[in-house]
Amino acid sequence: AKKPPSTTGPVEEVIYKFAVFAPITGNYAEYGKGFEVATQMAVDEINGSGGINGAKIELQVFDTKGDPRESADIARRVAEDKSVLAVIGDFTSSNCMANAPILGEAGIVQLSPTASHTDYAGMNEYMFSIMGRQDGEAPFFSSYLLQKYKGAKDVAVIHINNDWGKSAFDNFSRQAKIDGLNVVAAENFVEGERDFNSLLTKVRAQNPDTVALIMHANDVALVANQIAQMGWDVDITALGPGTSMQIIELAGKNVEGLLLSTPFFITEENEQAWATEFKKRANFQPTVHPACAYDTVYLLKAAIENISGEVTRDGIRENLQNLKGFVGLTGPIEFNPAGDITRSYLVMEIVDGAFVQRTDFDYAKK
Amino acid sequence: MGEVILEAKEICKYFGGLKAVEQVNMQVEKNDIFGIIGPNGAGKTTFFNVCSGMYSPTSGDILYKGESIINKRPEEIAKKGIARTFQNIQLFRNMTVLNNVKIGFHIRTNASIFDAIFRNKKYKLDEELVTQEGLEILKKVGLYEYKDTLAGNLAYGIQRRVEIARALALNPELILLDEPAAGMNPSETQGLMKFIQDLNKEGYTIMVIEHDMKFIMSMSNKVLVLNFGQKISEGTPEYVKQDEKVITAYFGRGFDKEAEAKC
Amino acid sequence: MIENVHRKIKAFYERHSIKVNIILILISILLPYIINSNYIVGILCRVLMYSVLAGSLNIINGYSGQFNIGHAGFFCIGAYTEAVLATRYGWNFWLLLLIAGIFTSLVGFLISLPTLRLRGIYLAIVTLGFSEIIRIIALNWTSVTGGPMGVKGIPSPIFLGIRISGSSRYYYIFLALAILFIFITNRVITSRIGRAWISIREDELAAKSLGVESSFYKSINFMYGAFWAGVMGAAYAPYYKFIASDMFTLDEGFNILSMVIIGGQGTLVGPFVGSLIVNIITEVFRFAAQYRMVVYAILIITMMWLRPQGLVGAYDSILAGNRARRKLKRKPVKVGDK
Amino acid sequence: MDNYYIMQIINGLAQGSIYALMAIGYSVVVGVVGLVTFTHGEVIMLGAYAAYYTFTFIGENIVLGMLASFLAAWLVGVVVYKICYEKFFDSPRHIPLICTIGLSMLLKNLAQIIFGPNMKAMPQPINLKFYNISGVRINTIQILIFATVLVLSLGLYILNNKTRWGIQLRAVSQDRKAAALMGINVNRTTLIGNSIGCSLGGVAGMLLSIYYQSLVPTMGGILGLKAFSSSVLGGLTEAPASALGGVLIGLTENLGISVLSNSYRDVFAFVFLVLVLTIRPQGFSRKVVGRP
Amino acid sequence: MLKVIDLSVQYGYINALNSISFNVNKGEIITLIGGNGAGKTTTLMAISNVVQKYSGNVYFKEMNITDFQSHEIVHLGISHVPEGRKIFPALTVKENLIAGTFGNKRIRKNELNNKLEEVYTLFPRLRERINQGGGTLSGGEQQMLAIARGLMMDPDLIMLDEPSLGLAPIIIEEIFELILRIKKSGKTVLLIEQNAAMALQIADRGYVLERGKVLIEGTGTELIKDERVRKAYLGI
Ligand SMILES: Nc1ncnc2c1ncn2[C@@H]1O[C@H](COP(=O)(O)OP(=O)(O)OP(=O)(O)O)[C@@H](O)[C@H]1O
Ligand SMILES: Nc1ncnc2c1ncn2[C@@H]1O[C@H](COP(=O)(O)OP(=O)(O)OP(=O)(O)O)[C@@H](O)[C@H]1O
Ligand SMILES: [Mg+2]
Ligand SMILES: [Mg+2]
Repeated sequence: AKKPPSTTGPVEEVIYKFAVFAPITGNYAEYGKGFEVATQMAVDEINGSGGINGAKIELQVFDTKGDPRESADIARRVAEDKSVLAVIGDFTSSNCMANAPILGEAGIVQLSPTASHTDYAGMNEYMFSIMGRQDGEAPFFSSYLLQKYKGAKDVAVIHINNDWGKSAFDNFSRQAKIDGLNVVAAENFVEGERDFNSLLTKVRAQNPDTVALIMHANDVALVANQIAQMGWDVDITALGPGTSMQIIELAGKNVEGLLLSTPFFITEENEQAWATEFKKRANFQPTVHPACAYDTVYLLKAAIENISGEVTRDGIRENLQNLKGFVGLTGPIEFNPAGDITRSYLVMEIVDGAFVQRTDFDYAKK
Repeated sequence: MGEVILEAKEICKYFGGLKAVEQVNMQVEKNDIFGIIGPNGAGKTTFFNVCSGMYSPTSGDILYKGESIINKRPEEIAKKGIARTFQNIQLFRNMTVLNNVKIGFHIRTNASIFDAIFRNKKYKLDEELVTQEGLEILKKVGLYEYKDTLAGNLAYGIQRRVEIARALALNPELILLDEPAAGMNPSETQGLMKFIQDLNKEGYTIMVIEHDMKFIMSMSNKVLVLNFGQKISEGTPEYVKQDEKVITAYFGRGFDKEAEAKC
Repeated sequence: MIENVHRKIKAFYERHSIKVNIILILISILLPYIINSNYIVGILCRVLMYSVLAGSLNIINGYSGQFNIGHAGFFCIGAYTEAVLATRYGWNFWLLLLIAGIFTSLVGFLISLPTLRLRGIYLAIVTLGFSEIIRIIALNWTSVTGGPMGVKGIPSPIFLGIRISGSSRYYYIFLALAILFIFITNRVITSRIGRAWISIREDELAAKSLGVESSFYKSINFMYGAFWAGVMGAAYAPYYKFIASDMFTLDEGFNILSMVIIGGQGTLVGPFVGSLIVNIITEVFRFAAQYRMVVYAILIITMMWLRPQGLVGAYDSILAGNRARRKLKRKPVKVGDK
Repeated sequence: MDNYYIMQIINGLAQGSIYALMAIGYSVVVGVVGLVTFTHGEVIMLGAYAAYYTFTFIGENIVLGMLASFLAAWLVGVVVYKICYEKFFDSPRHIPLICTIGLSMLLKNLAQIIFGPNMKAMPQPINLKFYNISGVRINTIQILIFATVLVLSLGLYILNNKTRWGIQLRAVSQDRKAAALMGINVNRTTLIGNSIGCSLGGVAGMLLSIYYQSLVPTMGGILGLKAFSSSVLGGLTEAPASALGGVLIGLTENLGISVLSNSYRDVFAFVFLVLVLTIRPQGFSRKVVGRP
Repeated sequence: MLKVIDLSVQYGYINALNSISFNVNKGEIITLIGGNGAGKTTTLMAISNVVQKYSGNVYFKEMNITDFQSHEIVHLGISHVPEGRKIFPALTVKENLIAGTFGNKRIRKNELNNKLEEVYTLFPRLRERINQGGGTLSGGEQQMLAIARGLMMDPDLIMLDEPSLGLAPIIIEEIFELILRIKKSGKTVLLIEQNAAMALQIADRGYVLERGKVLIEGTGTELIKDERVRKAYLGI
């Protein structure tokens, strides 16, 4: 079943080419950089240890600037370039969704490490995501982290006003209502905001016992800092940043005791090594996003290895969809018929400037 | 006694505490060449600015053909038939001379944006008028050779003539000229005088501010003298020339005349 | 060098304008068949789209001398008008082109009101502010615009029973609009309206004294520019099938602006050339990844240094500043004359 | 509830003074060069990074940091001048404007490449002390910012209106040819004036990064825009009026947020700006130049 | 004192000055006359290096100042009162006058107040307008300000471009008297005037320019008597 592809050249010259769509420049540049570094790491490892059945992988990185139009234009280009077998990316759900019709028509897989919009993967059969959907994590955050673990009563929610933040917030609110959480304030802000003082003053006036932040790591840190600066003593929880070291680096003791949910946490030896290697290459600590990006390369590798015969775009799609028993850096991954996965989540707490997994709670079993 | 075309009643214009024009009354009759003189800062230009709608007066009224024109916008006043030139030349510097004049035809044409898009008859008639008459005016003013030169590149004296040509394109009844001869040498000034007199013969009424006494005295049939915003004298050139107040405030001892006499 | 080529092209065009136009139109119609690559036709679509956007901005900045740096706002309004009305109420695309245009030009009128008294940079900041306001409203007015989720699944237009989707078909919509734009705009700017705009650009006070109602013409000018930006927005939404507020940021406005200036402000073809150059360059430098924007930035600055009047702008244009004159080399100083 | 609005006003003042701080440098640049700039945000960002690297590699000393950001921004000012202005004084204004847009893009992207795209934590060189004055919390850095704004506004006002140097700067920005005929070295004057404005921006960058405890290469964009808006409100060239403009924008934004959503922040700012300009086309400045 | 040799200036493709030469001796009043567009203004601008010279040399006090920058030329003691006044519209009258002293360190440092007094006595109008913005002055007031500003730096050579433009006859008289006084104090004057009769009367020598060339040159009285000059420029 493991035949090299039917190219005429000698075996050594066989190359599998994947396109990486990432916001290399613009406001999301740090995530784009993470994508670029993590995927290249995976490729270097694979190529270093003999490639896929002897064939090497090559990545072609495209800068989408976080702009759906750029992304769509590139998608059009890649769709025509028959040498590209699959697309890894894009970062935001909006971009992925803008690409979906184009890539779907061209019959090429778009495997996004991070898109979590509930509609995305179902848009057509070529769309995949491994982040786990918002309707997975947000309810977990509400039911388990806030209600059961934390025992929160009056919650104030602050979310970032972008496609991800909004859908996470919607999913969260729905569950919070069911769970009977009392959402006393719901505020949002636009990407790039730095001054949260008046927003926080407003939230504080509602006297919540817990603040739930649905936003990226940077923003969590900024908010936590400004909460501390206000002299406000309130419990903070976060959905979205994952176990990003950024939070601790930026906010230090102001985030002591912060609770957050994450699909992934670096614990074991080899994963530590991965994190060290990543830090070396990227110059910053990895989060869940590059970890997922890293996994996508191995997913594609596994799918190709399962192909019997010529490696085609369609072959990759089929084998990705049917892939069983894959365990990546971020845990086991198996696609449901829509093309995304159901993840299980962990509750983490920041204790003495480090993430500690809360095992004193039986959240895994519903 | 001809028909009064422009009449100012008790016009005042103050800038803060500064009384630039104070209680000025005057009448311009049809077909007059009406001169305004006075020391620097006497309020002559300000008075023009009030007449042409650039400023609204602090108090007083201006009647054009019996109709009050104060608080009207400059555009409206231009439409009523008053054209002007500026003391500090204000040409469309990056347009050719011909195009400068074409703008002058604006109020005489009325094609709308849709006429322009469909190039219908109205548009064509307009364009014909503008091009033909535009060239005619240039010939008349003696600027035909400059028609394709950018106005801003012309020498100072010639720019003044372009301004007059542009004002003529409005086909106005009353033309306000603010120091038209400034920057011209005596022989050029003579040419200009002849030109203005010709215009006057064609039926244009002209109000002119000048510091060149030969110009004012030999052309105008009525002269108004302002000093510190106030009218200090008014009448025929001969009368004004002899007015003691005017002599002390304005003419001085006549270095000018001496100089002329010598050559 | 460029000057001679430029002059020759112009002279040639003036002599054979009808023939040249017909040939150009024929070539543009046949182009997708000649090229036969969806990808390249996609780029051409973008070139045409930005040409009209830049062209409509040029009407405002280049002809009436107003300074709009928030053109993305008009674009945004047009796009959302089409997207919302087409997806929610199923209105006809062709009708919506017109409706979006008219609606955008009405907004243009509104924006022109406070700006009538403002000039130069004061006007610029107001347009910039409006552009941001429009974008932020699109981002927050979730019930209508879908908020941060944008509008998805915008239906493709149908023409004579054919569904127009994908670059190679959509190309003709953009082409038709571009031709229409050039044709109509050319007629407008050579009329008394165009002259009035230019006179306001040159000297508003003098224009007023000649009876040009400057407020009226400035408003008309804004409306005309906004109209085309709105039409293009409406044409654009179904092309990408998905729109979101972050497609219409200030950077987008700057992008359009730089096309106008690189091509040549105040000329009719300038924006087309600008759009062509900028889109091709950004495409060619895609491989440069994170350096791409660096390259683009350097390109803009270099253009300003070498040809501030734009590629199409005339050598003796005032936009060329004194640089043209400086180019005439001074003879070496003779010594020993004393 | 009263207390709530007082708190929001304090928030507005605090943020407004940050805008004011940036607007002061901006108004100096515009006042001297006579042209607006879109690079100011990047200058602010680079000033902040200069201080950041000084703090991490040399020592957490505020004076040292200030010096570093001042010098770095000065250098950037020279670059801006050479690239965007020097050649274009005779050209129409949109050309240098586009140059500054291009340069801003260049600096931002280079910064992302060189400094890394992610947010960094700004070291805190001064001990943050909080003072509680009858319920109003104010901290050391805020006091520092307030003081800087006051001193600079006053100082620049005096410099601009009461000294020969000020006359020289204003003469140059109004008419370069005439200024040269007065014997003023116009190029050097604009170069220095521009660099001073940029340096003030650089120091502002340091202070606000300390205030927000973080810095990131993309921070310039919106900051530059706010500096721009503030000084437009102040009539573009007058430092005290620009500072006032900044404070008012800060207030408007924060009061707006206290009633509506935070996402509308920039809408509040711009609506306020448009309203003011509609009523007073010169913003808060007094000057009316020229006449028909 | 000032020597212009073979000076040519081009605007794009237009030849504005075509190899003109002339000189100005210390203590003289020299006048350039000529019709509109003859190139008079261009000559002064080229001397001050406000427009680029195409060829030729300019010497001042035995120094080749051809390639000096405008402000350096001013510091050598040449004051240029430009055509069109070019006052700073947003500076007050007093500030405009102070700006006039930047070309001379001595005045700027020590004699500012004396100098201000001096020009105020010359133009009492300016004293009344001391704090008014330059841009709102009347045309003639602006002209007075421009001349006064040119005098502030106490130059060795003053170049006046149509100083009488837009001034009332009574002031014109004073201006011409002033020019004579300047000469008496040992300074040198290069004067452009449309009022050729008056200019030639006070001038030591004059040059007649036409189409960018020197057509005739001679002493003031010679030129006044010259038939061509009388016809073309004096309007007699
Ligand atoms: N910026 C410019 N660009 C092109 N041509 C110019 C420019 N400035 C002046 N010229 C031309 O140069 C020639 C000389 O002009 P200049 O202003 O020196 O004349 P002048 O003798 O001072 O005339 P006037 O008495 O009217 O002031 C004129 O033909 C004029 O058209
Ligand atoms: N906008 C303004 N603000 C303040 N003062 C003004 C304004 N406009 C004019 N003035 C003043 O009003 C007075 C009259 O000015 P005006 O321009 O009418 O004089 P003028 O008679 O035309 O003088 P000139 O012969 O010198 O042109 C002047 O003293 C001038 O300083
Ligand atoms: Mg006057
Ligand atoms: Mg001249």
